[in-house]
Parts: sequence; structure tokens; C-alpha cells
Amino acid sequence: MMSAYAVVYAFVIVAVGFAAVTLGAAKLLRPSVPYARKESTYECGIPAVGSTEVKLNIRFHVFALLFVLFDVEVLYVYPWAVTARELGALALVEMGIFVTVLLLGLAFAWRKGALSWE
Amino acid sequence: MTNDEIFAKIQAKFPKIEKAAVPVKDYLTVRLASPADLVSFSQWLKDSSFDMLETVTATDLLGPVDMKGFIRQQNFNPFLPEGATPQIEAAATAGYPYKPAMDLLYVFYSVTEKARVFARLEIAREGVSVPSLVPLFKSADWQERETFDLLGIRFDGHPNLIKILTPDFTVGHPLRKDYAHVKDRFDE
Amino acid sequence: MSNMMSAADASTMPELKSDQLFINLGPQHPSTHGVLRIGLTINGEVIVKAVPDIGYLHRGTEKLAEVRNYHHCVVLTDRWDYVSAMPNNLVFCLAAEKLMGVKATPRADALRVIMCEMNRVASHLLFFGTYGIDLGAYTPFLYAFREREMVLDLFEMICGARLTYNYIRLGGVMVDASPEWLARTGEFVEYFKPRLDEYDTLLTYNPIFMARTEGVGIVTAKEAVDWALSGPNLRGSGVNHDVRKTDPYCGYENYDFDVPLGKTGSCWDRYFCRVSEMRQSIRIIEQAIAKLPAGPFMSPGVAKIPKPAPGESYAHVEASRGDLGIYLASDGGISPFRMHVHAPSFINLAMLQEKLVGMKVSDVIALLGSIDIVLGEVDR
Amino acid sequence: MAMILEKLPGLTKGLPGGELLLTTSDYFIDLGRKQSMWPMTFGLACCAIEMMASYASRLDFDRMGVIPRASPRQADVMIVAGTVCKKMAEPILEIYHQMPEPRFVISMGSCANCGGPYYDSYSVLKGVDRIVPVDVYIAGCPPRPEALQYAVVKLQEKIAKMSLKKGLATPQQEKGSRDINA
Repeated sequence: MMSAYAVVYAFVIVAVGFAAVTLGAAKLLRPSVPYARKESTYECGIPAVGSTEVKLNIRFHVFALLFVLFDVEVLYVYPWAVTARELGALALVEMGIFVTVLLLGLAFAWRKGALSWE
Repeated sequence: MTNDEIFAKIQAKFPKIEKAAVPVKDYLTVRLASPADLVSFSQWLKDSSFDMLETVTATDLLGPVDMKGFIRQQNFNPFLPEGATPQIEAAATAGYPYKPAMDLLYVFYSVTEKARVFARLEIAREGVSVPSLVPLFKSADWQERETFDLLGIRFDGHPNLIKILTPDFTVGHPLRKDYAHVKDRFDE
Repeated sequence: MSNMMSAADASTMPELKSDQLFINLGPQHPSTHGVLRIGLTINGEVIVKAVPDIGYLHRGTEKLAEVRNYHHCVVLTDRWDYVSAMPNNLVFCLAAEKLMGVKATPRADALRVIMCEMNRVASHLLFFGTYGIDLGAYTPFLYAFREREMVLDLFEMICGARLTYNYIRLGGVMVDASPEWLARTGEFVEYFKPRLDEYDTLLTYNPIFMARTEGVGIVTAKEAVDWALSGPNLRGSGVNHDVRKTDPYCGYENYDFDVPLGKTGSCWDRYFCRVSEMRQSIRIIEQAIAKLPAGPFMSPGVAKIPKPAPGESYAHVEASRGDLGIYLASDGGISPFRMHVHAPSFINLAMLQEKLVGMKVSDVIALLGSIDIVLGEVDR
Repeated sequence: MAMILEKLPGLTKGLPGGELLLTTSDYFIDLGRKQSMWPMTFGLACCAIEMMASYASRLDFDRMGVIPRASPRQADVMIVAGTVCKKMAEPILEIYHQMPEPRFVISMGSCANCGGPYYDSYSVLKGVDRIVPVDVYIAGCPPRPEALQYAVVKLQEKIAKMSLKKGLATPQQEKGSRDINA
């Protein structure tokens, strides 16, 4: 009996293969005439000035962290949500605790002013 | 408030200012004596409800425009007899007082009174600069830059008097009547 | 690579502190309504310094006017505000007629009013479409251009051109409006009225649109007057100045229409002024068609090559973008001695360098779109 | 140049069905190019309004596969719609060079063709073909939207004639050198 993972392997091979074939064929077929002026940065027709390595404000980083946090939380809520009916009330309470803990974290961040954009 | 009432008030405050010889048709046109009293005149106008400076521009009173300012190739129009160039050549009209001077024009408008005052100021073509009105009216900023760029009149006190319209490899000020176009790399 | 650091460029490149970035909202940009370049110095998302750099469409028409006779100059005027070219022709003809002492016939005046108001509707439709695209809504563009094509069909039917009409000539108009054309215009007016309510549902009261434009780019009444704004930008800040009311021309005093005013001077108010102005233009067109006087459409007093007596004249009209004025000086020759164009877009644009400081980068397009500039008029 | 496409004419010279392979690949490569001409949103003056009208609802450009793209990196065609001033000449050249091969230029309107009504102006470039090679010229001031669409049809015919034997060069590049940096 093929091992249960055969399906997964086939799926991965088809996915990677399809991408490789199309991109590879395109790379072989399309003309490429690289020269310096073509590779210069496009800035609405004016030669770009000044460097782009700029110190960024910390608030972008904080928002990214908060987003990843709650995205992962949704990842855990999802399997429970699908089978909530069979799991019964106990699972509901556990999931409630899990979500409220995270909401407390959000409230703390909010009060600390991490969410203020200005 | 009709033109005459406005002029009477101006005359009372600034005796040296009199009506322009050739007025702009059916508008009150006054002629300033010298660049010195431009700022005080505008300040007084601004206080007495003329709070919008609409236009700052200038005219070069020199003779007919010099044809070297235009890029005119020989017209190879096959339908015209040999050598006929239908384009218009600027010609002087007899008797018109051309003089080597610049004639500045300021237009003040009062939104409440719905009245307009045209102020003219004649300055020499070279070496004379006019006080800028940017501290009084913000709208003067770009218009003075345009007048400087196209006609070469310097406005001292202007925060950022650089050219605004013409490309920076243009030599000279195009709207001057004696402007001769210098061929640049895009002309051959 | 030739490093073309031009003088104007050098001044727009300030010395950058480490957390600032210099980007060009450059000449080739989908939503600068043409070839306008703004050198933005930004810190994160907030703009620290903005330097508009214009002149990329400077064709020197004021210099060219000095070697064109008066009839040729009318052709040059079409290309300034190429979205609504009728007011350009009208303002030059009014100034030249004042210079020559010629008066247009009553029928020509009424036809000029109809044409300018139709062109205002077409121009505001284009504004409505492109402002939608600027803020990310693609459908208003398709709706607006459907009606705009109908207006252009009417223009094409009477004067043969879609954009550069050259219809209003010195002393009158080019050709008389046939009864069939007037009937078609009446049909269009009837068709267009319900469309305006449709636009309100499309964009005006759309919550996303209001979030992007309300409270953005506030111009107080005093600032608007100080910057000498005109047209919907001035009325958006609540200042009641409309050339058709304050300095009427071509018989505007005997049509009744009201002038929509904004309250706070935000982008939404300027937008709202333009959209409600379309309703007033429709009212004017209806009255003008109803009261169209008979008689000749061209006054006989204009010469083939006019040589007006030396003198100066100034005429201004309420073009779609603002108070468009022409100062015309004549030295008795066949070409104007000096023609200066008081271009509303050029003056409305000047306030950008001060208004943008402190705004966010995404609001630049909202403010720029709400001023509704056309680069042909800015650079002349 | 592309790895395979360039060697294909050489490879197929000896093979019995080689010529057939070459012409069919020509046909499909050109078919792909001409049915999806992506222009760059690049309006200068009045002609840009007519270009917008041709993108809009009545004269839909999308049915010809023409979708306006904002950046030169994704564009095949540069429609120069309007007066080319001298101050704008340098950015136009910059953008033309930043477009990937094979690139085409449509010069729309008499201003872009030869300076148009501004033939004697001091600040107008007398025709965009002084700085970039132009494939299709459209007369008119401004030309009608239908004229612009007919120009795209003309350009499609021109692309249909491109062939691998000539090194996949655009018709314009066949005459001049491939490395155009004016």
C-alpha cells in the first residue's frame, strides 16, 4: 500500500515541477539585452539620488510583530473551529481562555501606546 | 466702489501715484513712480480690503521681437512659390514709442469689494531690481519666479528666486524682445 | 551615464539627514495629470519637504504669440487647458474684441455660453473620472467617460473637433448651431440629469472616498485668498468668488444659477463644488437654449488680418479650473505686442509646496487630484 | 540574447523539417507579442486625453490586449502622446532605455512627430524621433482615439514580420545597431 505520504510527495513534485518548467522555459526563450543604462533604478525618468538605506521608525516593527502574533493565534483557532461541535463545551472553555490571554496582551500593548501611529 | 472712488483714496494716500497714460481698457490703472514705494503701496492696498494679488507679470517695451529668438527653418512647402515663407515676420509699426525698458504689471483684487486695481511700474532693462512681494502675498512666489525666468527681472527678498519653466541649459531669458536662441543639443 | 543634475534639480536635492529619503514623484507618473515633478523628502511616511518642479511642458506660447496674427493666436489658446478649450478661446476673443472695439452679436454670446458650460461639464466629468482612479476606484472613470464621449460627439457635430475646437472666433463663433444640434443638446441635458445622482452614489458619499478626502489638505479661506486660488479651489474654502457673478461677461447676468460653496476647504469640499457645479451648468445650458436669440452669429466688424489700435486690455472668464485671464497689449501691428496668460492651474499649484509639508505620502495624490491642474495651462 | 532562440536558426539549418520549425516558432513568438502590447501610461499633453478616451468605455483598448502599465519595466510600447519639450527629452530617453527588449515607440500627434503647431518654439523638441527610434507615427492634433487604435494595428503588422533569422530584432533595430544609447 503506498505510504500515506505518497500523495503529499506527488503534490509537492507537481507544484515545484510546474513552477520550474514555466520559469525555466521563459528564461531560455525571452531575449535579454542587459546594459548599464537599462539596469539603472527607475524613478519616474529622473536619475535616482540619495541612498535608500534609511533608518526606519520602530512602529513599523511593532505592528509587524503584533500581526504575526495574532496570525499565529488564528492558526491555532482554525482547527478547533472546524471541529468545535464534536469537541464539546470543555474545548470551548479552553479556547476561550487561550483567546482572552492573547486579548490581554493586545490590551497591554494598546495601553502602552504601541498601537499609536503618529 | 467705482474706479474713481478707489483712485481718489489712492491719490489721497499716495500723491506721487497718478493714472497710467494708456490704461488697461475699463479697469483702473495706476502708475507707480519708483520701485521704492511698491511695498508700501501693496501693504496699504492689502490693509484696505485688496487682499488678493492676482497677477505679477512684465512686458519688454523694446522694439519688434528679434526673429533670432525663434527656430525658423526655410519653409520647404511645395505648394508655395520658391522661397515664399508664409510665416509672419515681426515688423515695427511706425510711431509706436518702443523704449528699452521693462514695464511691470501687478493686479490687485478685492474679494469683498469686487474691484480690481492694475499697478504699473517702469524699470530699466538691466541692473534694476524690484522688491519682492512674497512677504505680503504668497501668490507672488511663483509668478515672480516666472517673471524672473522668462524676463530676467530680479526680485530681491524672494526666498527661492531660481528658474521655474525653461530648461536649465537655456541661455538668456526667452520673453525678452532681443532674445537670440542659442542652439543646444536638441536642435540639430 | 550622463548625470544631468540641472540647476532646478540641484536645488531640489537638500542635504539628507540619515533618516530621510528623497524620492521623485516624477514627470512620468500615472496620477500627476501630466508631466509634473515633485521632489519629496520624506521621513518614514511623513513629508518633510516638497519642491514642485514644473516646466516639462513649457512650449513658450507667450513668445510664439508675438509672431502670430490674432486669428492664429486663437489656435494657440486651445492647447493651454486642453481639457476644456472653449474658455481659452473665449477669453482671448474677449480680450482681442475689447482691443479692437468689436462687440459679439447676442446670438454669438448665447452660443459661447452654451459651449463654455458644455465644456465645463466635460472637464468636470474628466476630473470626476481621474480623481476616482487616483484614489483607486476604477468604475467612475468608465461611467464619466461614457457621458464625456456624448458631449464630445456634440462638439464634433458642430465644430468638427473633439478637443481643440477653435470654435469661438474674434467677433463671434465659427458656425451657427443648427436646430437639430440644439435638439440633440436638449436630449443630452435630459439624459444627463439622472446620471448626476448616479455619480453621487458612486463616489461622493462612498465611505472609503470620504475617509480619503475629508479633512485632508484643508485650505482655510484666508490661505486660499492669500495664495490667490480661484475656481472650485477657492469656493471649496467658502469664499464666494465666481467670475460669472462678480464680473459677468457674454450675458451671464441674465441666467439664474447659484454658486456651490464648500465649508472647510478639504479635498472633499473641492470635489463636491465641482460635482455640484455640473448641475448648475446644466441649468444654464437649458436656459440658454430656451432663450437663444435669433440674428447673425458673427459680427461683421472684424478684418481678415486685424491691426488693433495701440492699447491694452484684460479679460477674464470662469474657466473650469478657475479665473483664466488674458492681458493683451497691442502696438498697432498684426501680432500682439505682449500676451500674458493668468493661468489658474499655475497659481493653484503653487500652494502645494507649503500644503504638502507634514502630510502623508498617500495624501499627496488626494490633494494634487483635488486641485485639478492641467499641465498645458501650468507650463503654457 | 536568449539562450535557445538565438541558436535556433543555426540548429535547424541542417535538419530536414528545420525551416518549418523556424517559421512556426516565429509565428507563435510574434503572435504572443502582438496580442499583448502593454503601453506605458505616459501622457504629455492634449494627445494624452485622447489616449485616455481610447482606454475608456466607448473605444475599449483592452479588447486589443492593450493594458496600460505604470512602470517601464512591464511595458512593451511607449506611446509618446503630446509635445516633447527639451526639459522632458532627458526623462523620455531615460525611460526608453529602462524598458525591456523588444520595445516599440508610437509617436502620437503632430507635436511628437515634428513639433506640430510649435515648429518655431525655443523649447520644443522638433519630433521625438530625434532621441528615440519610432516605429509608428500618427498624424493629427490630437489624433482621434480610433487613429491610435489603428496605429496599434499597424504596429502589430510590423511585429508579425519579425523573424528569428534576423536575430529577433525589432524592425527598427534591424536597420540601426542593436545597442541604441543616443
